[in-house]
This record gives sequence, C-alpha cells and structure tokens, in this order.
Amino acid sequence: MNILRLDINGLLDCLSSWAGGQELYGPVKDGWRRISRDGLEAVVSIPPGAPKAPIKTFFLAQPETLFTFSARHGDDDAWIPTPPKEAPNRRVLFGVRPCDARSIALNSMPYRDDPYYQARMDKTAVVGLSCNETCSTCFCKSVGGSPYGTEGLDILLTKADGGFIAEVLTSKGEGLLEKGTGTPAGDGDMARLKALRDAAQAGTSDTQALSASFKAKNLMQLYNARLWQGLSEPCLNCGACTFLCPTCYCFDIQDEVVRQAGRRIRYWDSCMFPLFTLHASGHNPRGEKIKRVRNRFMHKLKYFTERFGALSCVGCGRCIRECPVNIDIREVIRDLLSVE
Amino acid sequence: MSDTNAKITEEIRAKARELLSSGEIAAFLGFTSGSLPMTTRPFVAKRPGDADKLIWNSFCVMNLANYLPALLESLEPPRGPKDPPPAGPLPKVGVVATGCCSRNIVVQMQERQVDRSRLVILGVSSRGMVDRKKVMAAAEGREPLKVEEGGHTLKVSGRDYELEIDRWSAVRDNCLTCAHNNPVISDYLIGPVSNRDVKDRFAQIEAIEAMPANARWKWFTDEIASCIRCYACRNACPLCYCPTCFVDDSRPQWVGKSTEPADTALFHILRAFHCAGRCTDCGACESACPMGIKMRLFTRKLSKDAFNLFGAEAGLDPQAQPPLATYRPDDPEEFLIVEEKK
Amino acid sequence: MTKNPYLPYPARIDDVAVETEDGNIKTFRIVFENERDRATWRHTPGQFAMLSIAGKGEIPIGIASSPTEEGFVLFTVNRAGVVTTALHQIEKGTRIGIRGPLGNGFPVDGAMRGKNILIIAGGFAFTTLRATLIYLLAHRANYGKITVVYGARTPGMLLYKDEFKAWQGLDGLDLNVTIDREAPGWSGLVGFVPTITERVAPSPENAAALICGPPIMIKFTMPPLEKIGWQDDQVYLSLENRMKCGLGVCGHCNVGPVYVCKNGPVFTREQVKKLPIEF
Amino acid sequence: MEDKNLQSGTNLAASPTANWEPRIVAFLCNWCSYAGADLAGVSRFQYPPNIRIIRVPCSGRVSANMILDALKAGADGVLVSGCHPGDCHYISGNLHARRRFGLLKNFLEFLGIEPGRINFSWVSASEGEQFSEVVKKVTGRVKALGPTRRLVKEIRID
Repeated sequence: MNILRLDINGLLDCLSSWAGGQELYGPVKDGWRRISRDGLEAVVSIPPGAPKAPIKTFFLAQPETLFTFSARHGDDDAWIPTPPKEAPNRRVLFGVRPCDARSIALNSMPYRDDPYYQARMDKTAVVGLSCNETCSTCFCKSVGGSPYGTEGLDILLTKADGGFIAEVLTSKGEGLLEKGTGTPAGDGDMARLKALRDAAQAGTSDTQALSASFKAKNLMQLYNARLWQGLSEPCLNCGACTFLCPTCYCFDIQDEVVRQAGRRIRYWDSCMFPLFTLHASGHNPRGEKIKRVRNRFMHKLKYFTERFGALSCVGCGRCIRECPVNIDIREVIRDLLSVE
Repeated sequence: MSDTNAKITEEIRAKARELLSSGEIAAFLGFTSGSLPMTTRPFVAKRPGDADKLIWNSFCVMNLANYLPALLESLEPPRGPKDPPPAGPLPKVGVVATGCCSRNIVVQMQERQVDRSRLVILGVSSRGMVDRKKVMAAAEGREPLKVEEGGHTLKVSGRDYELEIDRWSAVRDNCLTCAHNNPVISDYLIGPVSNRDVKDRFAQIEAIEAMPANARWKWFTDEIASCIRCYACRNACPLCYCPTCFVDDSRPQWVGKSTEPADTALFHILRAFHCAGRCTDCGACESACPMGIKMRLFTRKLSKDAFNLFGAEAGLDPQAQPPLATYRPDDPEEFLIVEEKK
Repeated sequence: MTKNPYLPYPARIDDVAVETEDGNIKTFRIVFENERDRATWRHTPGQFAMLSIAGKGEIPIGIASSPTEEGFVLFTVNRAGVVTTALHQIEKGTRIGIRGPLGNGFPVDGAMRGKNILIIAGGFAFTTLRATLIYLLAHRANYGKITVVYGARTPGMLLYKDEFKAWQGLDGLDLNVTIDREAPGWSGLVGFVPTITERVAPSPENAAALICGPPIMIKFTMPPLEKIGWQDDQVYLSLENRMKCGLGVCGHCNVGPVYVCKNGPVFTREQVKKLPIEF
Repeated sequence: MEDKNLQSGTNLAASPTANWEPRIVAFLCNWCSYAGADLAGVSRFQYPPNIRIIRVPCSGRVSANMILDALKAGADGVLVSGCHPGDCHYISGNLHARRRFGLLKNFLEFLGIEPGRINFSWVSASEGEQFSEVVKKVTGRVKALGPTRRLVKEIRID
C-alpha cells in the first residue's frame, strides 16, 4: 500500500483528470451528481455524514435491464433474450464515506456471482473521504466500521494539516493516480493518521463485537421478542428506510413491453411492501405489518449475520434521519441485545 | 417546550390516563417523542401508565387518522370472513386530532372506514406544525442538535452554532394556508382555540397556473425527479386505504415500477387524482417524503378546483357526499367539445 | 464474465395436456431450442425452474419430469397469476424461456438411497414427486419398498391418471390413491390423506418420507407418522414462496436466514421447525 | 369490458415521420357515442381514420387510470365520449364522470400536458354527423400539437 500527501491543488488536478477521462460523481447537497471539470469546487468541501442518496444506485441500477427482446410476433428472434451489449461506463466515485464504501463490500457478498453487479464493480473506482467530523446519527463504529475505514475503497483521503493524506489501497487505486501525483507521506503523516484512527476507536470495544453478539443470540427468541409489536405500531410500511439504506439490496424482476420492444428489468424492492411476499393464491406469509418490520431488522441484524458473518448495516444513519415516524435502528439493536 | 405545548401535553396525558383507567377506551393514539430533534412518533398508549409518554409540540406532523382503521380493527375480537359481526359495543379508541386530522376522520366516516361511536376525539387547535426541512435550511447544512420551542420562536443549536428563528417562518406550507386549524368534530377540546384569517389560500397554485405550459411541465418533472418510489407519501396518507393500490395492480399494470420519468409521473398523477375532493391538505405526504418533493401542490390544485367548480371542501360534514361521488345537473362542462346540432 | 444466470434458455412448448376436470391444471412438455442447452441440462427430482413468458414475466415451477426422461422437461402448472394465466393461453409450438434448474431437490442419491420411501401428496403437489417416483423406479435397485399416498378432492382432480394406471401392480410399489368423498364411478380409496396414511404408513425403520401438499394436509399427516416412530429428520418437505431471482439474492422467498429458492425448496421437517412460519 | 383488453387495445406505435398521422384512442359509451359512430358510418359522414375505438359500457366507466394508460402507451390524443346529460343508460354515470373529467383535464393541463391531448364530448346515438365533426376537431387539435412525448413510456433496445 502506497501512502501519499496531496495538497488541495494536487487533489484538484486528480479530480480534473478523472472528470475528463471518465465519469466522475460526488456528493452534492443530498444526492450523487456527475461532476464536470468546471464544477470541481462542488465536491472539495463535503459536509459531515453520508449524503441522503445511497451509493447503491451505482451498483444496483434503478432499473437494471437484464435483457431486451423483440416482442414483434413473426420475428425470428421474437422473445429471444439479448443481454445489454454496452458495458457500464468507467466511473470514479469521489467523496465516498467509509460507511458507504463498506456497504459496497458487504453487498458484494450476496452479489458475488451476479454479472451485472460485478460488471459495475469492475468499472467503478471508489475514492473515499474519511470522517474527521461525524453526525449525531452516525454509528459506524458500533456496527463494525470506522470513520477511517478502508473496506470497499480504492483510495482513502484523510484531511490533515491543510491537505490530504491519500492511502492508495488497491491496484485500481494506483491506476487512478498519474505518475508524480503528490509526495510520499512522511513519518509525521503516518503518525497523524494513526493518531486519528486510534482516537476514533478509543472507547469502543472490538469492532466485531456486535455481530458476534447477534450470532450468539437464538434466532427464534429474537423473532418472538415482545418489542416488535410496539416498534411496528407507528411504522407506515413505506420503503423510505429500505430505499435509502445502502445495504438493503432486495429487488424485483418484471417484464415490460412497449410498442413491441420488450425488456426484463430488475429494480429495487422492499420487504416493507405487502406485495413482496404475496403468493398468486392470495396467501401472504408476511401479510401483517409487524412481520414485515421484523423481517427488515432481523435480516440486517441476524439473518445476514448468520449467512455472511457481518451485520447488514453500516451505521450511516440515513434511516434514522429520514424515517417519517423516526424508527431508530440503534434503539432496535439495543432492545434486541437485551432479549433473553 | 413552549408553555402552551406543555399545557396541552399535560391535558392530553390527563385525559388519556382517565379514559384508559375508566376502561372507556382500549387504546389512545397520540404522539411520543422521537430520538432526534424535531421528530415525533405516533404512539398507541394501552395502559394508563403509558399516558405519560404522550407529548404535544410543533413537530406532530403525521396524520393520526391514518392509523385509525387498522387500530380499530386490531381491537375487534378475531373472526373469520363468514362469522357474523360481534354483538355488543366494540372497544373504543381515543385520538388526538387537529383540524386536518379531524377532517380526515370525517372523510373516513363518509367513506365508512371508521365508526364515530368507537372514537373519543381530543380536539386540539393547531398553531401550524413546523417543517423540519425549513429549519434545516435555516441552519444552512449544520446539523441541529437541539431545537427548543418558544412562543413564537425556535431556538436551534448545534456544534458551534446557535440561532433563533421566527417560528412562523418555518411552519409547513399547508399550515400557512390552512383555514380549518380547529377540529371540526371532537368530544373534548384541549387548549386554546384560534381563529386565523387566511387569505390567498390557493396563491401557490395560482402562481403555477400563471406559468406557461412548458414551464409547468418542467416544474412538474423537476419536482418529481428525485422520487425513489418509496410510497411514504401514499402510506402516510389517511385517504389511502385500498387493499390493493393501483400501483400494485398487475392486471393490468397501470404504472411501471421503475423510477424512469414516465413511471414516476404516472404514479404522482394518479396518486394525487385519487385524493381529488378528499384531501384535507394535512401535509403528511410532504412531511413523510424523504426526498423533499412538494407533492402537496398536486393535491392542492385538485382541492382548489373541487372548491371552485363544485363548492366542495373535504371533511367538513359527515353527512355530505364526497364531491366525486355525487353530481349536480348544472355542473360546469365548458371543457367539453360542443358540436351544434345541424 | 461467468454465465449469466438471469438469461433463460429459449425453448418451445412441444405438447400440452389438460390434467384436471376444472381445466385449471395443465402439463406442458418443453423442448430446448438449442441442442447445447438440452445437452447440458441436468436436474434432480425436487428442483424447479423459472419459466418465462416474455412480456409477462417469470414464475418458479417444480420440474415434473425425471432426469431419466430425456429430451424434454415437464411442468404441471396451476393457473393462478399473470404468468400462469398467459402460459395456459398460449399454443403448442410457442417459444418460451426456461431458466434453471434451481434449488436443491430431494436427496435421491444421498440420504434416500438404500431406504424404503414413503411419498405423500395432496392435490396438485404431486408434480415434483412424479419426477421423484419415476427416478426411483428407473433406479429400482437403489431403493427399498416404495409407498405412495396420493389424494385429491375428486377423481377428476387427480394428476397423471394414465401413469398411475401403469404403475399399478409394480413390484415393491404400494400405490394408495384416494379421493376426499365418494364419487360415482370411483372404486378406489376414499378418505383424506392423513387417514389413509395412518392405515398404510410403513415402519420408519431405514426409511424416508417425502410430503408435499397444502399446509393443512401436512399438519394432520404428521401425528399418525409420529405415533409409529417417524422422526423429523426423516421427513422431507418442499416449501413454496414467492420467488423472483431463484438465486438466493432478491429476498422475496427468505424465511428467516434461508432462501427457499437456493437452500430449498426441500427441507427436512427438523430444519423447517427451526424457521419462522413465513411460507 | 375487462381492463386487460383496454390495455392491449391502447398499445400503439407513434412514428414521428414526415407524413405522421396521430393515433387517437376514443373511449365511446356503448349506448350513445358508439352508436353515434356507427350511424356516422352508415350515413357515410366521413371522419379522419386516426381514432381507435374502445367501447365501454358507460363514460362513467372511464377512469383516470385508463386515460393515462393510453397516453403512457403512446396515444397522441384521447377522446372520451358519452351520452348527453339526462340520457345515461345508467341514469347518472355520465354526470358523475363529468366531474371527474373536468378535474382531470384541468389537473393534467396544470402539470403541463397540452390541452388538446385529452378531449371529452357528448354524442348521442342519433348524432352521426356530430360524431364525425367531433373526430375532425379532435384530430385537427392533436395534429397541431404533433406527436406526443410527455408521459410516454419508452424502452430502448440495443
């Protein structure tokens, strides 16, 4: 791993080259916007916390066209599926918070064999910005992340002493930097970085503690806990939490035909919606709101943890901030951990 | 908490405790405090002791009528689809209702979604609820860590900053033009009654109407561009109770599921249109929207036309018919193509 | 890039047979359009596939044919939703898509080998069990005695009537086909599946049971089996849930930590008992 | 009539070429306007061939969903025609519909949809000539607007 020091002009040079050579995206206000060469200032100062729009948009396209087909009766190739010919564009995502970057790594576990997700991963470079300052809704540390975490990133930038310390983490990250970019980081920089990391971790226990606690809990005891009733009562059963969540990755598949052109798309779906589990017979295994609310949290905290060893939550706090009725996942975690 | 809110909170708690203790109601629907500044949670108190969790402030933005049909049903004894309705009176629910919430209860009564005899309504006159997004905008991107309500001010503070803003400047758009802030039906009235004189109720709509068609189309498409189709607007709405929403119909599928422009536009048009003549402008949709879409302007246009064309205002009279469920022989029809008989 | 698991193989409907008197259940014989796809297709009884009606969508359907029946794949489909309705309406020769095989299937070459087999089915849930039965019969030496209990509401609602006739009297095969109530022209067994099971169930000694049917049937079939000593880990059930991807990703079919499409659809009763009842 | 049929019936192709002709979906009530269209034919009152008729039991049956579905599928214009007030076979279907259509037309125009895209009229069974006049007028309006773009669902095939 290569560590560099970059001053602000060095960073602007990098951004300028990325904006020119490929698609550059960065957090602007609440969303992820395409950044052009003459709009680089927009991403030079980024407010604390993750932007409202989730990073998953870049990997789980909304919608993703799985394939297209001709729906013209009589065509020889009518209904023959043709996968999209165009490969996804090369992209650099800049200013990605370590929590969001971690979500990319977590989602790539269930999507390990998914050609669409992997193709987008291949073509996307992720440049992170560590969090010297956090929000009141940030809780990455308690779910196994860190404000200086590097998981899922190609380069991590840390603001220090009027410039940036750049940790180049992958060969893709190496490839992003032109020769002669920045200067090798000095001992002072390394010490500074270590001090920031240590300070961020101070007072927190082992980062894997929470997933271990959840793995140790009995599944059906959590499932049958009393708390679900009160928790689900105010829930509107909308999909705001799921759709803004960077680690909610469920989808639905549907065919669309318009004027004899057809496609099969996959698009975000939410286990909060009654339709999610409805059988054609009318039977619905999660027909009641309480079951759907429970499934969302159980999936993040218990089911996913059992399958992949980590919680499916990166502590970005989006759901806490944007839930219309303020359902707070930190309280759910606290209450579930106290279930005996 | 301002003095008025503190007093209302105390009265709500006392009444809820009394009703729950006496057994008159089985559950009381109100608000409790949230985990972040400027948030509240709808809350169902079932024991007299729960009443102390109830609160009242300027951030009670969800419409509690939305929860009533399901809450009432959950209190009925379980029965199969073919079993006869239970004999004797069914358990009652107490609910805090502002002007708009009470009007939505009236709409639900008109549409046979709730039974008035099972409700004990604690009416509260609304001073206008505060729009969290407006306060955030005033804080210019700095996170508010504490928001205190004074009589006419909001004191906002966070890391390294403090600021005082005029409360009215942060009140939700719908509350600014609300002409029915007092409950239209209630069993008990709590707190002071206010009589606001509102002019220009539809000024926002008239401003849009005055724009050229292309500009209106741009306004509409820009407004909904950030929609993520989470349906928070629909689910926060007390009018939306269809067992299968048009969005979920598959035979035929009226609206595509993607966030492509045509799909999103159709969703918003049809959602708003389903509320035509029934919307009380409670603003829950906008308050619920995580993306800050001002979809209230769509329903407001329909309210304006229903008022001007049919003289209808939603939720004022339990005996009245919703305007689209009735007609008058002389309803306006200037929009029709007329061909003279030759 | 590895093979795209979302792309269906083009196939054609080679034959359609109406199975039941109400016309709501049909069996479709599907042949692959590309020889390569036909040659590489391998499935295990109990697995399912996604059938595509382009423009309408995809549905998971249990494979009704045994891997020993070569050259085609059979699906017996109940008309219920958008896609199955469209499938019921299309004609012989029409192109459809097929994606799979998916899921785990019955352990015909694992835990079931060398054992006596009890097959219990109700209604149209016999489909993957038909695949299994044909497979067992084709590898007769690998299994002990086979007992089948199959029930439907009326004689007209029984699947694969001709085949049942052909299986009658085969050595080591005890067929018990029953209908719920007496019906004119029916001389076979009468009574619900649990009742018949109680009468004919073999000893659990060196045996495995496969049960498919409506939840209510499974619920009442278990007590008589338990009474004579059947254990939960000897009983295989096949779960159904709404599915979209069939690959254990999309989340629709999850029941607790398992995905019915990937970890199932076949589970032992012991496994099922540890799951939330969300199927 | 089932909704399903309506949907497949409105799946039209818009091809904005030089000699572009608009496609207009006409929802006609079975008792009056459909009979009016019939009469126009029998009486040889000519009208432009741009309309695709969908027969509905009553103009009251026509919902906002159907009108928008036609626009989504690429119809350049929509016409809904029913019985004159007082003549409804079901007494008040058209009168209920009149309120709905009035609100919908205003609403779509408010959002920026061109006024001529959706049209409503009353045509009785005896008004064959009027029917042909209505169709001429609607076709003229839609032609002046050009091919529809707003609200149209597009699918791109590589």
